[in-house]
Amino acid sequence: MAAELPLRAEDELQLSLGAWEGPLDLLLNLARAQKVDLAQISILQLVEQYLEYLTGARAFKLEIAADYLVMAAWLAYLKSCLLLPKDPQQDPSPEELAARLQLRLQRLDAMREAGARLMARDRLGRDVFARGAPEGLRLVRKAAWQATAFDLYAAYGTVRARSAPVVHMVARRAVLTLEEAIERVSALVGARLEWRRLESFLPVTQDPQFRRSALASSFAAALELARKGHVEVQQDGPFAPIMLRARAANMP
Amino acid sequence: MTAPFTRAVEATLFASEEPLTPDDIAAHAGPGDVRTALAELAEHYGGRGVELVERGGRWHFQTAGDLAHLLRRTREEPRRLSRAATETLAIIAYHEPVSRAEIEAIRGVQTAKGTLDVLMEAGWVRPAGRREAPGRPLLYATTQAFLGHFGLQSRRDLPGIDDLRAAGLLDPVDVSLGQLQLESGGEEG
Amino acid sequence: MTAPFTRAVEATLFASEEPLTPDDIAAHAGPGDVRTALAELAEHYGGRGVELVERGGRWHFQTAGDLAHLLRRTREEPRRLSRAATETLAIIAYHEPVSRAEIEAIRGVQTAKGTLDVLMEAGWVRPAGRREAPGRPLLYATTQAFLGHFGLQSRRDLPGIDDLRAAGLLDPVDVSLGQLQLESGGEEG
Repeated sequence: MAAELPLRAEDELQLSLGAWEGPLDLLLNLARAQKVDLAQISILQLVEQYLEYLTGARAFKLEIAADYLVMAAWLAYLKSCLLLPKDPQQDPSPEELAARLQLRLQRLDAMREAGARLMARDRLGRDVFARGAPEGLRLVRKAAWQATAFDLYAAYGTVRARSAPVVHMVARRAVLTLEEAIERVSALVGARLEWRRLESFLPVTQDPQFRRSALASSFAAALELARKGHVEVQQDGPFAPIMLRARAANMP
Repeated sequence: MTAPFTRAVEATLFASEEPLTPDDIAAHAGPGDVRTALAELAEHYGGRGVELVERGGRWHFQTAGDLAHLLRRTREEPRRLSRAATETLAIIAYHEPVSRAEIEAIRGVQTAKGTLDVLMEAGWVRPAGRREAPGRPLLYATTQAFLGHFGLQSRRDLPGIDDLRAAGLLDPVDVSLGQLQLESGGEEG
Repeated sequence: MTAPFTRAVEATLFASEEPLTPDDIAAHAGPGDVRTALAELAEHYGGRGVELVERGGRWHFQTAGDLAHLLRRTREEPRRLSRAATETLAIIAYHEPVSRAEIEAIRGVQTAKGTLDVLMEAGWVRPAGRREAPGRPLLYATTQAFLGHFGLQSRRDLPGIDDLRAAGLLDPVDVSLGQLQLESGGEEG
């Protein structure tokens, strides 16, 4: 947007829109040109100046960005409202709108001023300096390991238990395997031709778990021996005793 | 004779690469009354070529401001901020936490992409959560390093902040009103 | 009240990134008697937490020598020993001196390198020479600090060790087909 144009020396403000950061910036600079406190500026005069400025810019065939024209239209509207007889219905009133514009200009001006004051302070690294070659501080985090005596012994017990598992397995589980049952039933039934109850083939035990296991494997053994033709199995009805005897044809 | 603990605090602050909180100091200097030691040191260094200052709850030594003319010539000028960035920084500092829309409402122009980036890269501005309002806009605030760089003990030290607040110039900005009345689609210059 | 020139010398030395000769100092601090200012500063800082020192004709500030330990502080953070580390420690305690391969054979799992490091960092385990066997494996044993931490007068106090041995639980464990066997000779050492 910046334009190199032959400007008349008496121009107070350069007719270069590129110099402004938008319409509000231009307005603020025009307001400052009134050389009074921003709270005292004449909004009407400001509107005049803005519109004149844009007209001047147009006369130099400058391209004028849309936002400058929008502002111009709004200001022209504000101006007409301020000059016309008051309409009590209008909300917000033209005076209220003018006051808001004034406040906005004051706000921007205040922040511009504040920025300049900040930049002018004694700044670290430009005006004041921290130590050039600090030794530096180090905070080393060190783990304070914690374990109790109980943890230690429990861990050792765990290790030992893990490394000697076989011993426990055999001692704990009371089971008559199928192979053992086949051998036992086969030996006991021998060549007897009279019927005997399955339970009579079981080993004597006080352990109910082992007895259950022995009963199950002996029953399976009886079925297996019957399949091979070594024994005969008979049951008179559901839940009746299971009877077992050697098969006659099998006799030597 | 300086008290052993005060010496320890002095040495810790001298050796540190960064401003330290009293807790940081205690972690190195050991048990003692850090506050009292700091006050003692600040007084001792008052008027010397080096002084002890507090910046946002952190303490550090720095050269006295009135000696800037002697020291400045050896250093290259730190980053020069554009007018847009300077204004944006001031708006954030005086209004924080503040949204981008609020910054734009005050400045009357859209904020160019790089402006906030430059301030964050310098370590002076940080995102500070979101406002619980429609759109949940991201908010910006200044940092510890901002206070340190500009020599401010806290935000209360911002030049003229009390007067500006009293004049109502730091009141919350009505973003919607601003856009309605002074619509500006313009780019930043 | 410190003389203005002395202040300037003080600030120059403080801000400098390297030790400065009197000529360097004069170039910054302006006209004045650098020697006198240096002597004044050296005396002023004597006995403080910071001192002005000369090394080969160059001057600089440094933290007082007797406070150097403050610059590096260790902070202890309690941390619970992992299960793997506790098991390893127990095995070393009951079987020492013991090699890593033997520890692994007893535990039934590989021992991470870090596990032994942790135990040594804790000060409970130390290297205890090498076994005169193929590969000369490094041996580990417990320390005095181990006994102290776990409230033991000696390793004889480890509870149940005799019962465990009687039950055959402390018998040597085969390592790769029984070629390596745990030594029990040094056990009560």
